[in-house]
Amino acid sequence: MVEVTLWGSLGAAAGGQSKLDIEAKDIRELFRKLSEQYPAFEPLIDRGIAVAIDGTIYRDTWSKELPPGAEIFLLPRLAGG
Amino acid sequence: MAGVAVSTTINGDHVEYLCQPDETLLEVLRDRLGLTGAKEGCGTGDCGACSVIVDDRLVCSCLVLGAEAEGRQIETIEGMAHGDQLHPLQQKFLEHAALQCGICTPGFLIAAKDLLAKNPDPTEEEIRFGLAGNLCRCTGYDKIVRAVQDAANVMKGA
Amino acid sequence: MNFDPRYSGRSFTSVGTRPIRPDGVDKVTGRARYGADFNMAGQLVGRILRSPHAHAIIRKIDTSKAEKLAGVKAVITAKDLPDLTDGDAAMYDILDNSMARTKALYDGHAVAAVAAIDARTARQALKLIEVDYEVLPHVTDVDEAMKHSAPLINDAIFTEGLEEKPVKPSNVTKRTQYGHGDVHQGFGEADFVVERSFKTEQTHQGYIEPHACVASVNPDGTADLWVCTQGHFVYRQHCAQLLGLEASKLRVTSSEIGGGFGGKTHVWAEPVALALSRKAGRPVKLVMTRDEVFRASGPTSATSIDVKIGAKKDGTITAAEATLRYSCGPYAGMWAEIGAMTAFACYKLENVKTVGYEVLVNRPKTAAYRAPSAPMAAFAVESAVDELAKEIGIDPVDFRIKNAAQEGTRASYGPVYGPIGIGPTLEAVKNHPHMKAPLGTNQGRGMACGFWFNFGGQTCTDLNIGMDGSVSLAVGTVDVGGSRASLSLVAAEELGIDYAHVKAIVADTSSLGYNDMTDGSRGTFSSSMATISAARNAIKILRERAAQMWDISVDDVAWEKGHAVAKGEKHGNLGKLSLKEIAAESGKTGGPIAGHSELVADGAGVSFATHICDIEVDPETGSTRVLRYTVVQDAGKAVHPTYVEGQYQGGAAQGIGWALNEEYIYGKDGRLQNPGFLDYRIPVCSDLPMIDTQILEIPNPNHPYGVRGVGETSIVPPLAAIANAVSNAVGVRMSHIPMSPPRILAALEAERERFSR
Amino acid sequence: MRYIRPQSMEDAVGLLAGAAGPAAILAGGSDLLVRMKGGFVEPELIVDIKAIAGLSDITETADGFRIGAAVPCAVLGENAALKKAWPGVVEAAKLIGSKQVQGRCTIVGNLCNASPAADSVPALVAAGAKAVVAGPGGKRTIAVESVPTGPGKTSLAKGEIIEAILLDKRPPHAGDAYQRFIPRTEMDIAVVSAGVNLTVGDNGVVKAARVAVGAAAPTVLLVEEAAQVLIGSKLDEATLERLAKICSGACRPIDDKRGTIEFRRKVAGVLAKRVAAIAYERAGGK
Repeated sequence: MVEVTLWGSLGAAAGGQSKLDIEAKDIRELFRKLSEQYPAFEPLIDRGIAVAIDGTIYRDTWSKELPPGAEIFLLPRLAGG
Repeated sequence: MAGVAVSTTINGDHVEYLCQPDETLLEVLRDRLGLTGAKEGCGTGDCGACSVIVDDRLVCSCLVLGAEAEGRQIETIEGMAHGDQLHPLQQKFLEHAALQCGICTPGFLIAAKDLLAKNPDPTEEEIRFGLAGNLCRCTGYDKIVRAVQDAANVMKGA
Repeated sequence: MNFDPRYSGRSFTSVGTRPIRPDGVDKVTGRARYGADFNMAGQLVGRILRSPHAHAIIRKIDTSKAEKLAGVKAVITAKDLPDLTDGDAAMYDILDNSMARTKALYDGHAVAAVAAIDARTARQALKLIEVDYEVLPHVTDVDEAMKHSAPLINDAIFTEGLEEKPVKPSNVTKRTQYGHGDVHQGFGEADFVVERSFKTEQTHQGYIEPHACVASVNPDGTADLWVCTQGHFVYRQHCAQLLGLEASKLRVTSSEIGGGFGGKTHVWAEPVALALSRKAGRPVKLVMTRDEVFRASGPTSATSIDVKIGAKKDGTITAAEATLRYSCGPYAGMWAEIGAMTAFACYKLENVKTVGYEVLVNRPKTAAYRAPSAPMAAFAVESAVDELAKEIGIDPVDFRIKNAAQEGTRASYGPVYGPIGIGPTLEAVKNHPHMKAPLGTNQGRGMACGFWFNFGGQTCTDLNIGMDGSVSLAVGTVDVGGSRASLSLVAAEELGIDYAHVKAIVADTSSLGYNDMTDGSRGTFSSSMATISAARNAIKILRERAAQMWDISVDDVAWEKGHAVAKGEKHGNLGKLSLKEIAAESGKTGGPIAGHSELVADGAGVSFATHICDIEVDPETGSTRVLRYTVVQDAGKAVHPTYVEGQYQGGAAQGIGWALNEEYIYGKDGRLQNPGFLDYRIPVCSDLPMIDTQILEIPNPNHPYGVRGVGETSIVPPLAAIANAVSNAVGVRMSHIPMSPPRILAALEAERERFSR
Repeated sequence: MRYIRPQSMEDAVGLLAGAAGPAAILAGGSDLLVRMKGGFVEPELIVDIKAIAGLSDITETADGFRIGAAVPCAVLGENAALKKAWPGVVEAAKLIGSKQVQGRCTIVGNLCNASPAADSVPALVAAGAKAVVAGPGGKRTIAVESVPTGPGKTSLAKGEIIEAILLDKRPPHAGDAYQRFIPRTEMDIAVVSAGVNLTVGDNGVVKAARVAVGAAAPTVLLVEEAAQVLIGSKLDEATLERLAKICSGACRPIDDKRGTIEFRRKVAGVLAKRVAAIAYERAGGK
């Protein structure tokens, strides 16, 4: 079980919650379960969500493991120059 | 529109071409003669990327008509090195990494060559004002100025 | 893939040296081929007709006269680019932007295009196209566009992110919010509160090379695209989707790129060139004029930002709040959101709240520009931070050091930081001789901090070892500023050979697997990781081949300094085998030796910089001169330090231009007044001093060599550093960027007026 | 479109006078080619005047200097005698565009382009320069300030060409100067500008003065009142302040992408002051 923190505007997709407890071992499973439990997440995941694990931002590595006790923070997937 | 027949000298070689009356020297060099070293950054004389030397005078080739080249001596970036021997400015631009994307580089080299021909020992300020007609968006000019300074030193010693 | 990206402290032989770049000679001799330097047999010239109106319904386009003109081979409108985006909103916007479908949404919006035998004929043909417009009211200012009375740009857009679902459409596409704690309570604890409003005008990346491509579509469904781009794989995806081509049948070759800075990260006119070629049945070359680049490529947002920061007498910030409004052109973006995320990222804050509003305006589609959205937010925040330091009576550097984020700090955008470099850059600035240099009359010194995220992403490289022992490295990230040199150094380092024996090229989309584009400061970070991985894979094969040559077990072969070395006492009599010797035998030991790598380079690590600027202001004219400029930034590990310095200097110069003179100026008619380098004033050589750099190396734990992206952060601090310097020079706080002479003079006059009363 | 390079002024005038469609004179081309590129002009005939004898020369005569219409501005800066006599005119000519543009552009072109912001024109007006006009009806010599009549418009008739600019021989103790305000240090069009030309007596008192302000009205302003303030003075602080005030007051500027009305007004005065001081020093005043 990991605790996932949602960025400000994302909370709306989870019915106004800012933190969720999800049973997931990696990012892929996290996204799958989020989509299952909160269908509003699915289009947002398609548009791009990044996951910060203990401060390091992962945009694409869906196989990245979510270590127990780690701080998991969801962020929008950004554009750069 | 009737074509204008032009006979001129480019990088020491005799060249003849036919161009339209409103065609610029830059268009002639790039599209008719395959000399694509001069670049079009603006087409209005504001960026210097198309710099060439016409009869010892530094100009933007986008502000010269192809027809005007009749009987002139034109120097372009393609003629700057002597065979496999780079011009000291070319060598110093490489050593100082005075280019990032490199699109402005041919224009800068031609302008710097003209500058050093007229002022072999320029101050930093003279270099900066001398090259103010050439825009570079990558380097902040720092390494370009240093490369020109270094090349001037090498050329003085030569 | 069993690649371990973690940092391992090691000493370097090649990395950290400063050799000449592999593409250098081509670039100083004029041989390097950029977007417009390529031609194909039978090629036509493509040109685009653009809307002169900021906002207009396209009632009808009559192309019949143009089609009849001798020499015209194709005329297209939006009908020739049918919507194949299948609900993908972002791609639909890109499609509509490349050719307006029902409405022209800004001055310069493409409405039709022609392909003709030469430029003159094409220009003539454009004049023969008749477009019937119904001109609509327009809005170009970000604050005006937010008003309820503003002309509506897209009546299908309802503001996202509001608590209650809006019933009316709006130019505000999205509200976003970041932060933590309770700012109300935080301000209650403050002894000093500074509250300011700021505006920044729209700027352009100003790359010297206009967008250019040659497109060739064949009747059998195959196609080629030669183009200047920051990401040819991304361009392939876009074009294949918009044209209905199979991605693998569209080969995109990235030319040398004459600057991008974010502006060449998605397609603009390329789908039009392909559609023209498809219709004409011939290759089409399409090169934008400078006027078109300014009017119809992707500048950055114009912004309007309110900032409020409170602190205790001892200099501890108790709360920080910002409202950020960013224009995005006529299509929804996420620019305000990025501004809201980055605004306070440099600081350790208990209570912070940022709100972003993304605002549609009748201006070109906003694109990324080097650390997009961060410079404007930093301008507002760092200006306010200086004001607050002044009110408290504390040195601005010490104030920032006291409140700087550090490992374990919760970032204002959410997560907790790992090891970061803001503190070290501030300490370096505090101790820098620049900070102690004397200043004259009307001169002032300012400093400011900046933050940027940095990206990684999908990356693929091929490393092939020739039979002569030389190495060719094919990468898929476009080289915008010397990365081929850096990646060659990395390959040389890993293989243990000399840099001179490595040649790096940027491969086309048919020669290499997918790569994300060169954006987010990811080029060298990501491709160096993939290069290390590819080299390690090659080394594995080299060891196997050496084992064969020696007829021993591969487990007994190690790789040291470019040589296979037999380990263990029983092999004591075996000499070393060099890479060259192994390569020479490769035909007999199993064929070509190569290493490949396909990976996602994540963990780029965030980046911080602190800049110092000295400026002189002429109080009679408002004219400014930058006297001295210093950049201090963390590079993790500088692979090719000269090119790292180049990134620092280039970003600073762009920031200086933005701060002082660059701006899009729109007339009341909604037309861009200054679409050229004469009146869109990027800095010239005589405007700038030397730009000093100090590279800090705080290793990135998520890269084998500790590398961090370096490309973007350097544009973030200059706006505020210069505003702070102006304030310290002549005592006026400039709240509107650019700080052009008329704005500074007006501020000085207002100040004099205030004092004379 | 035709491109013709006549060998004589008569031929050039004849071509222009006889042109059926729009015709353009090409010397340096730094304005013409930009306008052609932008589609603002589409001449049917381009008459390149650079092959006409004498048009590419600067000659020093008993009366002063004659600067041919095809002399690039860079060449003005290379003429030591001209630079010594008319440093303000030369520095104005050398401010136009970049080194590249100066290698092509001419002061006659700058004058005939009739931009209120033209750099060389306020200096020429302050210098009292004259233009030699050749046309179908013969030659005439006119004051340069009578050439531009408004933005992009001149008093020249069809078939007329300015073949040279005349500058007087300098009396002793004379000096001129020109400055413009631009946001950058180079590569800009003047936001506002000022040129001053002075003659000073042995006692350091200004005997004669001409003051011109550019980019502050539809054409360059010759500010008589400003000249009167300078005459009889030693350019003390109070005189300079009055000069600034008069020049600011004389401006009839517009708001545009390059500057505001207030800015132009204020800075016109500042520049006039600064330029007058330089001209005074060059005249040996101090």
